[in-house]
Amino acid sequence: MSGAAAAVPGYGCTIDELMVVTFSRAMANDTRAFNGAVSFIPVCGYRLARRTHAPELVWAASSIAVDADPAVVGSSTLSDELWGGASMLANSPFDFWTYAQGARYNTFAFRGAQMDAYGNVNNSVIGPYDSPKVRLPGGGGMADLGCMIPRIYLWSSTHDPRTFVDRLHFRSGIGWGDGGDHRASLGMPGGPQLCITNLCVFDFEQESKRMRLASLHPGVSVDDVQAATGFEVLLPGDEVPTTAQPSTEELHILRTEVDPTGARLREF
Amino acid sequence: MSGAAAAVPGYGCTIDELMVVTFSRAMANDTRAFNGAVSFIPVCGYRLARRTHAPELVWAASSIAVDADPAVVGSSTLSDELWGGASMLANSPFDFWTYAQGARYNTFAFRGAQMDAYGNVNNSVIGPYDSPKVRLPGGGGMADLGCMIPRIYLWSSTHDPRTFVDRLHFRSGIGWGDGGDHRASLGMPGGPQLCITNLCVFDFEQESKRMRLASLHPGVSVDDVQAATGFEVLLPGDEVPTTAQPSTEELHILRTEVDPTGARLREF
Amino acid sequence: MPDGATVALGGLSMNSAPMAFVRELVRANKRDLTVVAIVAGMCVDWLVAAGCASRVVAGLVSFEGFGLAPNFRHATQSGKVAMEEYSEHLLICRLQAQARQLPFMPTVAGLGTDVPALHEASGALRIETDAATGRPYVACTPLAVDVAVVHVHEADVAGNARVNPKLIWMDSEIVNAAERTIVTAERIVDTGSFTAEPHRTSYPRFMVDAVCEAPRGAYPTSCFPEYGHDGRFFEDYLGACGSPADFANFFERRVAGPTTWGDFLAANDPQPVGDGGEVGS
Amino acid sequence: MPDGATVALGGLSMNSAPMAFVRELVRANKRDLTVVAIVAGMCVDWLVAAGCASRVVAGLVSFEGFGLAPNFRHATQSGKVAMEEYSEHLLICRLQAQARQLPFMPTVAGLGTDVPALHEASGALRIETDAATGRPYVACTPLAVDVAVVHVHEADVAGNARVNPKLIWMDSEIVNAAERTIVTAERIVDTGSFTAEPHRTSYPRFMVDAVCEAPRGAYPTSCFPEYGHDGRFFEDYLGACGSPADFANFFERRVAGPTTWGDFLAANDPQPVGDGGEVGS
Repeated sequence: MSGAAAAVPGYGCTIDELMVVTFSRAMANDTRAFNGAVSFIPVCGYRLARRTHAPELVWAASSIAVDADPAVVGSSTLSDELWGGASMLANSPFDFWTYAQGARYNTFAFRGAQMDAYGNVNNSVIGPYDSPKVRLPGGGGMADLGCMIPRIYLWSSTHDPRTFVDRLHFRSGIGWGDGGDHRASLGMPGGPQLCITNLCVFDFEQESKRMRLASLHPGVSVDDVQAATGFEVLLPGDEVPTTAQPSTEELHILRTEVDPTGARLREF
Repeated sequence: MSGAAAAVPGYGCTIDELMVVTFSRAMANDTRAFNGAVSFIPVCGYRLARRTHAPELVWAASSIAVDADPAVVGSSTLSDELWGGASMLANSPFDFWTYAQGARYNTFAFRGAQMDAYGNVNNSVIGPYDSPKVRLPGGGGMADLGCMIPRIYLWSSTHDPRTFVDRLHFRSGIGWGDGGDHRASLGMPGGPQLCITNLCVFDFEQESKRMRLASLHPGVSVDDVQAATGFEVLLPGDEVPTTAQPSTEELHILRTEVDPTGARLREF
Repeated sequence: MPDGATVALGGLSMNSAPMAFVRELVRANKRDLTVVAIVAGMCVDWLVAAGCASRVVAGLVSFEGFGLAPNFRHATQSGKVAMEEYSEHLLICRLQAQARQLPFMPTVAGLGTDVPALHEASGALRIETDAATGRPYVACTPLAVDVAVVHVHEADVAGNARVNPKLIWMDSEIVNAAERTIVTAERIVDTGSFTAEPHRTSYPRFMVDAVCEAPRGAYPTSCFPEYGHDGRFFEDYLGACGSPADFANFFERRVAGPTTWGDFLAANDPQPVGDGGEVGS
Repeated sequence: MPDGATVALGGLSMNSAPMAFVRELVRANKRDLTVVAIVAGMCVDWLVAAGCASRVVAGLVSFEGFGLAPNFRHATQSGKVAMEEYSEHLLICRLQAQARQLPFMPTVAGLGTDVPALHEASGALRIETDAATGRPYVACTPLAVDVAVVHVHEADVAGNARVNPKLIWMDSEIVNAAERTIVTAERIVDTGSFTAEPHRTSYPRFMVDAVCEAPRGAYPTSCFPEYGHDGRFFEDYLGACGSPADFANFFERRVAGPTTWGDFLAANDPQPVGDGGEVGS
């Protein structure tokens, strides 16, 4: 089921590794995170962050297994395969959903089959809702957790115009909503922080809350990103930096401890 | 802390025993009950019923310990002393309150420092609410469970005009409310079935939902009951029967298995 | 379980679905079922494949990293089966409103998304504004469920039931909401097993209406901590979807055809019990 | 814990109250505390006796069969301490609304009683009518809690905490609602104790801000299954209430005076640990 990821020119690593390390570096020490289905990049990112700069980071595997430290990442990120070493197996309706509603967990990452400039996501249908071209799985907890969790991260291993669209066919989960103060006006905390793709890293422009290019992966140009993106990509005032290089130590820990079997490649 | 209860003339038992047996006989085999604090008569009644005519009866000791069968009844009916032999220790906020709200438990018994003709109870204050003569413990779960549970039973070991009053100083828990269809109009299931006292048994007249004399304990007259009751006691069309005599078997089981240490006398 | 019933299935995604019971629904050729499954996969796909389900009420249906649930996908795309889509928490809240006999359960889940509008016409969800604070919320109305089916590790004949080592997924929400509950159990045990460790009981006997023994009854989903999901089954299942004839053959041979549950397991040759996660059990 | 704080105490009636911590509040001479306790007894009476509490937010305060809580009774009758009275479930719903960041939690609890009207002026409770069904409900608004204090059996230094054999009372509701949580524990254990049995953890480290070791820390209330409540203490306490001087003497000698928790236990000579209920542990 696993694919292969391209090498990152000059960085001595592949694109999956660059994405995991970039995600990891965005995690502060006070991160309290959990993960849903098919979330290999974030899962590896949390695990790497805890082994490097964020030792206090909380990660609840599958939203259940607090402080889990499994030997390997398996074929599903929503299963007991990830629960080894946990200090608590939380109950879903009472523990997890209470902690989520109370923002005791402060970090969640999601990806959608479609994502728009405001970090909203669609995982429900491609095409008209009532007669869809593709019936996708459904948003699961996206519509819930997007509303409840203050620090939202997005990622995609398929940065192309089918994924990054100007208008979602359905909004399964909210990011910054309609932009500006829309999200805050609904009483929701925080909002999307970054979107990490196989081409670049976006942050969100402070006023409009639209995706803005924060860094380009080596070998990728602004034009490449714009061509792969169905909405107009905002640029920072200064020159766009290159995504920072993973350290030898980060790559070593990722390859030998965090994900020795390369489960993260299931996203490629 | 225990008192003594009077003998019942001609019945070969004391009044606490008559009350427990009468309570027990009111319990059908499909009873699913639990108990709160200082509820020795109902606790003994559930235990006796299960050992006689209602083997399938469910009783959750302290609302926690489902199907408990402790060797003795201790000094508190809201403590782990009662939990021996249980098949489940339920969690209070998630298990118990969900079962109560869904009327999965169908039977609850309460007593108040004051009770009125409609089976409403006061356990909050004697006197004006803001400057009470006596600050009572508070209603605890009465205001909740009175609304949720369809089969409500009341009891009192102190049948006197201070307890059975025309007007409560505060309504801590609802029985039939203002009477008539008031309770049903609030969307609540069932309502009070019986009130078992040290003098008599009341049921509730079908239209008005006021207490009506159902039976007199031996040696007690209608006038005795009226004199001990602060509201007008309704009488049945026919002559008031005498409360049925406990069987030798019931008394034996009560004395030797259900409550061998006489914890029920703490209510006297 | 009459045709047309609303049946809620336990488990979550690749985990702990009552597959043995679902297979019996397939074999009994049930029709017009409304299937409630908060986060589901194979259990829904079997019922859709066999034509048992006319409506799916769910937050998510997929095979996760293995792919989309193929029969669910095609039947909902063609309109043959209706998808009543919620988010996970909106569905939980509807079940909780039912269980607690409340007019609705409030939540902020779903605000700012397109999900609540799907249920405006039916009135199942309403966006309202709190009178005191002006804050918006979604009022989730009760969802009636005829029968819940959940898989557990141990049950006694009275209906006491236990999930090992702990009730983790959202099965309690469907049990609490349902009119009746059917439990399938890896093992039938004596009641003494429950009185010995009463704090571990997941459902008391009065919440359970029927118990069926079904060893490895969650296969091919997992039953933590005793066995994991069988990825090979998921791959074979998806691999057979190339043509309707191939799939019909696969479904008959590997799912619906075997007479007993034991025959079914033999046809699928699961790995020995004990190959699942071995965490904290 | 500043003077004037809102502190919620765990336990229920005669069971599992964080008495060692409450005694420290007494000894620290805290003032003007608002004490939230769903169903309570001795813990509230100590804080009232010592003049620490100015307001009690509760569903019930008593010593059960032993009698009324004497200091609570007299202080609330005289108006010295305010009683903000709820029912048990109305208070739980206010805590749940806070924990879940909802504008309110609905319940039918309290309808038809005099309890909701006590809170009409403050707006803490509102009787409302469901738009779709016309059914009345009580909207329970969030109750902010500064600090929750709960007693557990085992905790590690990171804050993971476990109640044996299972979290039973409503402590989780105050922990989930509180800004900060302090745990007192019978024993401090290694984190390995939690990773060995992660399904038994009651609170994860991120919900707990401080941990204090307090062996027999619930005395004179119970700590199931390790020890029962000490009825003799309750009787002695009530017996000393004949005169203010007698009580002051008793309270100094048996409660507030002993310097350490060990001194306190020695002054009260509890029965050996293990005399409590021995059920299912």
